[in-house]
Amino acid sequence: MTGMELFWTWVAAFLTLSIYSFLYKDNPFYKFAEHLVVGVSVGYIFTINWHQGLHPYLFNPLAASWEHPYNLLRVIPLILGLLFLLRISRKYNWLSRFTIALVMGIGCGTAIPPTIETRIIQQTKASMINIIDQPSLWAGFCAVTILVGTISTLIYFFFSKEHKGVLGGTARVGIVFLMVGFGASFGYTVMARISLLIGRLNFLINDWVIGTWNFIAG
Amino acid sequence: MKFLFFLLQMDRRIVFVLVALAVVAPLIMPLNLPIVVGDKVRRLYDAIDQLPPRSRPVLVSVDYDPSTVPELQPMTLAVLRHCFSKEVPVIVTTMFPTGAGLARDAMETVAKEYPNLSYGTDYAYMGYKPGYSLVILGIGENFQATYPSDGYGTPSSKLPILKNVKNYDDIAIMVDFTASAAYEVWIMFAHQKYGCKVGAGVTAVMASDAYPYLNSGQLEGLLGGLSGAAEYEKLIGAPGTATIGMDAQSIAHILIIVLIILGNVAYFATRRHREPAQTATPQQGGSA
Amino acid sequence: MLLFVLLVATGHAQSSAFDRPPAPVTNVALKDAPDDAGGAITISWTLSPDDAGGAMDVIGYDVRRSTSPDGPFQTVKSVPRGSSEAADETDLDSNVNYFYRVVVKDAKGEAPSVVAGPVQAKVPWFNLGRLNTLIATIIYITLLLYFIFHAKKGKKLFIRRLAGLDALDEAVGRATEMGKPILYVPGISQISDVATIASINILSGVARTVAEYNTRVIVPNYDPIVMTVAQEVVREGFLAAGKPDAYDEHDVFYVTTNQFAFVAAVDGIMVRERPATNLFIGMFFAESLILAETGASTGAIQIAGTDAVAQIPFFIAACDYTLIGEELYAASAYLSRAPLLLGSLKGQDWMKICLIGCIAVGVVTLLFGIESFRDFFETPLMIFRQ
Amino acid sequence: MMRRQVPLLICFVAGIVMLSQNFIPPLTWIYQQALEWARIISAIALFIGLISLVRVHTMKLKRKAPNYRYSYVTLFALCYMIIAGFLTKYGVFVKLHAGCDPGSAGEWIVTALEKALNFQEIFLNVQIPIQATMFSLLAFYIASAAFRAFKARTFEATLLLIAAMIVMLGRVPLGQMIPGVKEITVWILDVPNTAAKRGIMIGVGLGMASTSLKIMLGIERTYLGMKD
Repeated sequence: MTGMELFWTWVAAFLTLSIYSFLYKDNPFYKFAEHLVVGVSVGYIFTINWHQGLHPYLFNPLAASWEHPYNLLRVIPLILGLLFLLRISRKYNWLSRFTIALVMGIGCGTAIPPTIETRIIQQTKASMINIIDQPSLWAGFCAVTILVGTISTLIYFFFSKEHKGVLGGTARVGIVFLMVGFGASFGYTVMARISLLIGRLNFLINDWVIGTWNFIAG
Repeated sequence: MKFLFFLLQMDRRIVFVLVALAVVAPLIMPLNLPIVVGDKVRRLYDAIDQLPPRSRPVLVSVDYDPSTVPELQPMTLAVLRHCFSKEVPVIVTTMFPTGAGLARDAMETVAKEYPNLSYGTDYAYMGYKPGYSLVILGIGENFQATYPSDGYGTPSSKLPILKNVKNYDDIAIMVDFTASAAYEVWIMFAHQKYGCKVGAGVTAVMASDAYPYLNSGQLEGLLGGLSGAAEYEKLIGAPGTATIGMDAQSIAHILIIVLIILGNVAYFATRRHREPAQTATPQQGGSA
Repeated sequence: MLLFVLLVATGHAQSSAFDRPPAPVTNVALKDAPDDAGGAITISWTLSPDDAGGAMDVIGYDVRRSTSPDGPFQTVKSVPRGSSEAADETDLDSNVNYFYRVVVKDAKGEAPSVVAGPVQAKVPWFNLGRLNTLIATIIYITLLLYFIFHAKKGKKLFIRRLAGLDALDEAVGRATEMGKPILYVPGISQISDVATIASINILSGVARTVAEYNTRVIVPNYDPIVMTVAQEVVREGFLAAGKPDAYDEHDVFYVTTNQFAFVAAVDGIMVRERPATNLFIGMFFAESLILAETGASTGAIQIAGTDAVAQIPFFIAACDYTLIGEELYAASAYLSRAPLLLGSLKGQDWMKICLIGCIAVGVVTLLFGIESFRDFFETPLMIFRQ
Repeated sequence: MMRRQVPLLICFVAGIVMLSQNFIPPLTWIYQQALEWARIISAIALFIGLISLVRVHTMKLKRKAPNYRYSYVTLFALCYMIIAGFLTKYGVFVKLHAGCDPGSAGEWIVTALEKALNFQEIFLNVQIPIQATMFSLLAFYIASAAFRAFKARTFEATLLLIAAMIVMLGRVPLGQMIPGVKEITVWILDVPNTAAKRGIMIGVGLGMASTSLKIMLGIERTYLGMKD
């Protein structure tokens, strides 16, 4: 480890501990780290955005539009982007609506078919199982349980009818499935979160403490 | 009774200290608890294990950033080690700009352990290409046009491993490691559109979301979180960081379970001794 | 060793096969790839006898293409041994005649097949592979439109209780009493994410209530476009409540487009401004629990709503009320009670009935061994191919 | 008219075109084009974010709001990263290098300056560790949330906490030593969990598609700041 690397390791360790200090309570170290990371992240995003967004997708193609007149189409998003910037003007800020409307139209129109395909059709298809032709009685039971669970969960999401009678009963079965599912997700997630802590502790112990020790010792 | 009331109103900072202790202790004193391999991990292992040496390459995409390294890097390393030990060619890519360094690190770490294999013939690193789903689609159309050069700047045409790689037809299986919905994009395009086999290694949180894809056959196999990585390490017989981490996991999980049980004991034992107003914390609304 | 096994297995008589080029492939068939965006031709053939059995020394096949039956032919695709199909997708123009030959290769040489063709790559005007999606889309849109127009006629429509939204007024009222602001986080995603739009719709309802109660609403943003829209919506809310001057543009602001830097800042707002009510509505990722636990520690009433399946359990654990999945999309209708929106909810419910019906039919037909109904949901083309 | 009808019309037309290109292969180029447009627009939109951030913090400084001193940190970090980013990423130094004689004092200064800016180092050693540490706070919060909220108050709450406890046990080697726990965990994850997720997914899909349609049709228009 060079002296410079050691310096940066200390910076990272200091900031790591500053964030952890928030667990005790809000304090100047946390406030400093928080304000620092906001500034650094926006600055970084801005640079990357310019370098990897505006340059390759706007400036370079427009500069080359002499050879590729087709690229001139990109003047349209440029204008729309500039209209969007009129947000800051009190008088003309309504012009930014054109841009927002276009972005929304593109987003919504593009979203509908894939949403229907992957979230609705695929999952509906996956629910169609042959409940008799299963390797074992147990597998058959599981298949039926999934079927009942999917349908009752779907019924829980009925909005236009009051949840009473058969509908209410089925919706309640749906809630049972939802709760078990949520509990399972929660329990399942604990491991991932502990892993993150292990990762940070590994950094503090190996890179910072042992690293510094090794640097001083030799 | 006093203890129970204390438990009920315990400052959450005490919980924080307990969690920290539970994680640090096993890191210093490993317990070496046994590991049981699950079916989902074994499916991915089998899919790779059955490939003959010098088969069509495996495509590994490192689609995560440093924040999820603790969970995802061990599994990336385990899968790479598996491929390298079987002499199955590997192509490493990333769809995340921040994944580029991680992908290269992982590949170079494993490559050092197998000096008999050479870069360009047995493995290659393609680097980061912006465009995300467009890149994933691009590979399906023409691999070399999507990646004219590798991550070190060498023209792809000079890499023997890529000679026969035109598109997904020439990929034995692709394995995506991610903490985002990237694996869904791979399923949607590489699998649905081009019929490539897709396996995934995801963070433990994502894993339960991925189950429907596994059950519907859209995923070949699935590694979930650190335990998935530890299981894979066991399958290939090379215990690593994931195996050590699992000890800390065991203690931390038991701690949380004990806390929940204590909390409930205190809640029910003190119920009669509390004013009703005290229990009237806002409840989850009717439905939940 | 391997060579030896091969020799034993194939017998001495064929060992001479190693010295000659492989036997060519037969039955080359060409087809315009059907379910695509055009520009692809599928070439299939019967394996070379030396690949399927025989000398077993085939390396692979080259597919070569030309615009004339006499050549010159150029390799457009190479596939490994054992493959009997390939798709050519390289720079095909529509309405041009193409000719193909498949060349089998081994270490000693190669053997071309007879020329097949002509074939044209047509760009179909409709992607048959998405027929099922199209049908489902049409059915769904029709249902929605039917009920929306039905609602327009003024029929009173019912909507079931959504506890989280009933609590909204109370939560805003509490903030007013305590003289503290309300925090509204519209998720961390772009405006094109439908969950964000649903959140914006809820924000517009919240903003009006907030304005009526003379309370402050703080809206930190992850995305600049979402911020712009949120500003517009909040200002409109204050305008509608007749208090345009009470609106402070600096309360709806941009923080950063970085997940955890954003969370660090919002955590800071929660412990310093101490909002009485926190609303987390929209698309959330891992940060959900960081926000909700910090909020819980400040004693705020918290209402969350998201369609991110993985995050719902954490909101349920740490918040007082949670809108689960589709409830998030019903919220806009619930808050505004606008008949058109309520009508679309009814359409959604009818689509659910249709889907449950489909599942039932699928399960029953499978019991009788009929798979085509289910398969239609997977690849509608199966029906045409049969 | 211009302010209200035209944006709604733009949204409708864009929506219909994007919807239909999904089924009509000859139109897929529109999709590619639209993706690029959206990318360009959001790249330009970042300027608005930047302006907002700077405004908020200069405002705090002006008003001497509580903790206003920390705004200096944000503004300084922001300016530094933008300037350093442009200098390092834009080959300004490469040009300077070319202008200096090799081995001259000028080149030495240029090299030193480039190094001293530490653009990438700041990203790697400031932003990344803070991000990772914020993320890891979840290890503590998931424990405190479980301890605080998982009380068997109602039937549903009991189901939630029992499922959570079993899965927690079944996830770690220590818990898996209890016979049956691993099997039950796998069952819970594979059967009721899959069913619930599938139900939610279908519901969400319906909600998303319906909301998208309502926006295209202009029924849902609050996002334009319009209420009817």
